[in-house]
Amino acid sequence: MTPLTSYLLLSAFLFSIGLAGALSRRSSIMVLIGIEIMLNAANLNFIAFWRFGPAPTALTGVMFTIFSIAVAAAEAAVGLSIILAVYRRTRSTDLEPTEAPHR
Amino acid sequence: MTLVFLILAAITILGLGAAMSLRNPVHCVVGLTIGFLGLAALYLQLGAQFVGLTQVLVYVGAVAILIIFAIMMMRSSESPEQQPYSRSWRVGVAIAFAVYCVLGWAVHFGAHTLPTQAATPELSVQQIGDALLHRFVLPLEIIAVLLTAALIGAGVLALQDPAGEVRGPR
Amino acid sequence: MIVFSASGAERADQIFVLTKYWLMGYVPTAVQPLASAVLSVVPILLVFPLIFAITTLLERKGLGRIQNRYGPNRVGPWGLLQPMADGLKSLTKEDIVPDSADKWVHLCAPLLLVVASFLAYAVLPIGRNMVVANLSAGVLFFFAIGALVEVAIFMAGWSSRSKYSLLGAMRAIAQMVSYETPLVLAGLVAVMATGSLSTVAIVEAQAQYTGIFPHWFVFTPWGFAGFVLFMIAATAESNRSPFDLPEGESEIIAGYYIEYSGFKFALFFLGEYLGMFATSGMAITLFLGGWSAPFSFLTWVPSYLWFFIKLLAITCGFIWVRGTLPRLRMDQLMHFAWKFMLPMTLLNIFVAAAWKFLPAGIVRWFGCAIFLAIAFVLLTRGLKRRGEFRARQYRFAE
Amino acid sequence: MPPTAWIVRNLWLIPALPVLAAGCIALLTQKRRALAAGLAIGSMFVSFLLAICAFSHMMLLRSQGIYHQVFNFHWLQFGHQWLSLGWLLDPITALMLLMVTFVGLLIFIFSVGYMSHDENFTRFFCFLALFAGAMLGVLIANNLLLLFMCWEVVGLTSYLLIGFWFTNPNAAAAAKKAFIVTRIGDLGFLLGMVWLYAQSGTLLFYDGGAGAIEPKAIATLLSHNTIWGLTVASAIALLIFCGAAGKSGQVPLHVWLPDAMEGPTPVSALIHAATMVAAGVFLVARMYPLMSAQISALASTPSVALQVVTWVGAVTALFGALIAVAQFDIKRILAYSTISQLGYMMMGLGAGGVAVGMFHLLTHAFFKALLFLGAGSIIHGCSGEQDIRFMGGLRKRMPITFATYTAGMLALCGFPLLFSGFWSKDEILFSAHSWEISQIPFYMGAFAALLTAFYMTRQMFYVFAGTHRTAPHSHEAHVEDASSPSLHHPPAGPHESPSVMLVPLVLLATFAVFLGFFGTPAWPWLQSFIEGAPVSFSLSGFSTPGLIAVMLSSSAIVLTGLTLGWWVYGRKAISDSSAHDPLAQAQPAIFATLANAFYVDAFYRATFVRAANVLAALSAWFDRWVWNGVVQAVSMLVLGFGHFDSFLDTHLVNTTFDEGCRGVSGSARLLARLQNGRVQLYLRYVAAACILFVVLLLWRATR
Repeated sequence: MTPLTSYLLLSAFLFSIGLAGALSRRSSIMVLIGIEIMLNAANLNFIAFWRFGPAPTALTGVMFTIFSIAVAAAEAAVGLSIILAVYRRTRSTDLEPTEAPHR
Repeated sequence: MTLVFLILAAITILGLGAAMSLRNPVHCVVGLTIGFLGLAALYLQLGAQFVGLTQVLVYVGAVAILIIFAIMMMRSSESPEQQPYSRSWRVGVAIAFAVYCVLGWAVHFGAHTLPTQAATPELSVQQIGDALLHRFVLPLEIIAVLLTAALIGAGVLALQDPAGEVRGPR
Repeated sequence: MIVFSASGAERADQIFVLTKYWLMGYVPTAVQPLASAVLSVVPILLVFPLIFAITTLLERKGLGRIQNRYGPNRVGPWGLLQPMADGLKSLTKEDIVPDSADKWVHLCAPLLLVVASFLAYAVLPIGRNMVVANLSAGVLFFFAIGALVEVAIFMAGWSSRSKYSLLGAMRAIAQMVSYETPLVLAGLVAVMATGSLSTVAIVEAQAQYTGIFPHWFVFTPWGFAGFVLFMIAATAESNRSPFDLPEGESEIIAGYYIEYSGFKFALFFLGEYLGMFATSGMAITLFLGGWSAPFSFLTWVPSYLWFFIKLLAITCGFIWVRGTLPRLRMDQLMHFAWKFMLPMTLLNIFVAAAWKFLPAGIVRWFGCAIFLAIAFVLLTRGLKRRGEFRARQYRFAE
Repeated sequence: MPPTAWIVRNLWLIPALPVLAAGCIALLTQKRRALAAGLAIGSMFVSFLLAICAFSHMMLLRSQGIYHQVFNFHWLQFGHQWLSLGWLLDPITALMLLMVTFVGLLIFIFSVGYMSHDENFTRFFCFLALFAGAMLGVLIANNLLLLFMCWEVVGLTSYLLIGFWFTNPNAAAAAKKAFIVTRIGDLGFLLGMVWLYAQSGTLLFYDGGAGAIEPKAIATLLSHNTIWGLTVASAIALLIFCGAAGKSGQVPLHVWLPDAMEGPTPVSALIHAATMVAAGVFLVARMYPLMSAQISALASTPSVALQVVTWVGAVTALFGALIAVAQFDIKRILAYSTISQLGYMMMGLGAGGVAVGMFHLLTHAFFKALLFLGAGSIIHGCSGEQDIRFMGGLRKRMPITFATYTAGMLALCGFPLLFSGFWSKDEILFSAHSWEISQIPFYMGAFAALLTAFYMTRQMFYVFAGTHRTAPHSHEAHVEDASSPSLHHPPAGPHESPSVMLVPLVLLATFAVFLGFFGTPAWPWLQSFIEGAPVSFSLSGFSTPGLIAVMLSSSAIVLTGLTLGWWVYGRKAISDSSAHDPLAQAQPAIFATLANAFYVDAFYRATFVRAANVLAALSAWFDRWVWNGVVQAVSMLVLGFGHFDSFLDTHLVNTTFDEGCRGVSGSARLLARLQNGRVQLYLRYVAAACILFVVLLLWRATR
């Protein structure tokens, strides 16, 4: 298999790792981490495509990655501060109540 | 499919996997850091030096530290929480796995269309700078604005008291 | 190979490079990259710990003199062998790991710290043609590695499960995060002036002479300001007094490595000093012209010697500062970082940019200098008036 | 024709600056008093400088024998013709600009002192500046429409300013009154404007021969006739004159002007002395070519419009003077005298032409502003007192005010030779005299002059002579000055005003005295400036037949009036504030009539207002009984339909609908299960959906 394929598979795997975490962790921080991981997987894709793509001089992939890194940083900051604010009100970062929600 | 790639991929997968699966949040962060480093190494190996170093600078230097701080402030670092996974975590994992299968299938299915030539592109920081300031200057500006907004917003959010009133920076 | 046809001076200058190539001649081509890597890394691994040893002695002596006492003077002539004794002691001491500690993280922290500190040297040009990896984004690499140090410190502080160490780690990280920004921004002016992120290029840009004087950036207004700011930030970055709150003996005994003992402790020490050397080296590279000689008629002195002389000078400066200044308070520290350092560095960047576009000449020099001076005065007076650095009124009720 | 100069092209700056200042002030908070005043005064000052510029330029043009210079530009297009606006610089514009900016500047400065205690200081200056801007706009407009717009803005601002202390019901009522009454006049104005546009197809005054008041258009206007052999030109002129009459308070639309005294005194000075009321006169002067248009057949007799103007003016002059005799409120006296003086101006315009009217306008602007500001200073000094019966003995208390006020008073009376009022008024009388069809107006004017001298003397003696008579009742009666100094520091008897108020007074006084010498028969500089005859100093100007006689007679009249005033009021000082007016004792009936201003207000109330009420009642009745009935019927119909509908509803629609609802709610209940506020579940749905779609796509692709 070509190296590009392996990179794609790797990034897909990382993506699903992040997704699994985001879907199955309790703590909202962990969910945030998962999302970050997914972003990174996407970045890896970009870089790989740029590297193996027909026109590497276009730099599009690299630029996209740089920008998405910046966005991810901002997202982490805001997300964490939101989580912090929430935590200050309800003393927990859990996404689902500990006891079964009664309805 | 070189040895280096395999090693780096293994490191990354292990790190991120640990980050997502360990019980203790701090361990998770450490794993995350390792994973990020692995990714940065992958970028370097792909010839995207600048991006790789930026990855380290931002993710390890900023994001990981940020998360650590958050964990510290929520004091949930002292004792590993009782049940770190949601009650129906299996579903989540299953869905994730399904996603992976689909993606894998997609990759496999489109493999023959993928470009194979790998002429190592010579990428200097110079070029990136030029591109940033000429072709991508608008996104750059927008990102700058976004970061500023995020900075302010994060500050305001984090300064909020449980009482709700905003405390000054001092 | 520039080096095979060379005058005596150049041979003296390039001796290590020559030796390296000479040795490389003996290894089979298959492993040559590996060999060359080893050959360039090993000397660093040897030299800088040695300098660390010397520095500890120097520091203790210097501090002793400043505090009006003899420093170590028992082991060997004038206590010259003191570092060796310290090393042996730390090796032979028992390695205590707290019960509740997180063993693995506890173990990894010092290693990571030391490794990170060593990694930083990869891009420092120690002499002409003497750099391990001439990355096109060397400066970026340097600062990126700096980020690892924080992680290591956090691991240390958190893993030993002690309030003191945790507090120390928190403080250290807060401080390093706040001072990393000014550090990078202060260093940026040199990059702007050179137009390249590669340390080698930066040094070579400074290694030319007009008359007998070199083109060191420190001789320009923004360069000088940048250098001073960079050194302040570096002091904070390497947790040295007066910014040594994270390990202030009188408050939190040794901060994040309070729970460490024996060799790990020594590793921390080593890591810290290595970090200090690394930042000093970066300062030298960015502002003091790296390995270039201070006068054109001194170029016959081997370049690496110049580098180490400058390093020594800066280290002495560190020691002097440590012996002289009292420790800051946390809030003062933060205010200083965000309300003084950051604006000044930004202004400095602005000035550097203006410098690039102004016509060369004495007018430009004085103009930039006056601008910076006025900015500095205004900023400081403003901060004073707003009482940013007033004595804090403590509220014991809390 | 030389190229239009910079000043002409940028004439708009003069009004624009104050308006801009007003805009800025409007954005200020109430605290920024100094800034607000500074902005207003500064802008006014710059406008003044520009006005000087324009004036000097006009002088230049005159020396080249050019009467006016215009700058026109297209504004908007409807159909395939452009409506164009423009600036106009001609002698009267130049003069008026100079006058308005200068007086306005002084008044602004004065009001800094006068309003110093008002908490709405900034608002006041905002309005003032806006007013000044609008007024200047009226002056420079070269387009009747533009003039009309600015005119309306003037009306609006005068409304705002009169009602400045709107908490006081009188003020609010007065403001409304002023607004409505002037509207009545403006209606005529609008009609005239539309007619003019319909006839001549343009509203520009001067447009290089194609303007509305240039010979060509006038000729066309004259060619048509309306009923009673009235030429279209005259008809339009009369309609426009309605607007002028409304603005400058000519009988019968004068009723708003006295009430407008409810506003702060600087406003009275600015609006009712210097500028706004002058706007009407200015309008007539501006439209003079139209007014005076007369078919060549009977060129000897003046046009109908001019006759009407003259008569109305004369009547107003007499009317105002008569009423002024019997007033007690210091400002009301001045207001009525303003009315009568405006009458003079109209008369002058009608009988003597632009120059005469404008001359009196200018002089009057100065001395009347002076008088009003003096009154303001007096009121300020007497801490809000306005009734002259409760003043007295102020000569020693506020000497400077006294001196300046005297100067203004003498100027108003037209004291021979020395004071500006004399020359201007004298010209009017002379022109009226020398015009055979206006003999009666001449005598009316002369009598008015006598009365003027009389009531001014009366006022002087009341206010300044004798001893101070404090009001028996407290100041609460004067809600008008609710925010004037009286409430802030207890009245320590009358006191001289601050210098910021005195300086304008002195300045104005000097002008009030000397301005007259620009238009003496010996040296008719002003007339020549406006009408463009060569000017030279020669005493032969007096040798015009009848002039000396008229001058002597008017001087005699004035002196008589003064002595009469002294005889009635000055001989023995008024000691008691409750004492009746000597005239009132002599002729109570007449005095009462005059005091109530000939019951004009009452008359209007009895006729128009009541008629309006009756009409309202009538329509109300119609509404209740006629229309309501119709509506009732319709609603009945609708109700019937409604019942039918509801029947259908209950039996057909509802059942099905309920079924539908049940279904929906059931499904909703199902959906609600999914919607349980757990982020991760949502994430899962999203992921699953993504999977589905990707699979679908790939499936399609593989096909």
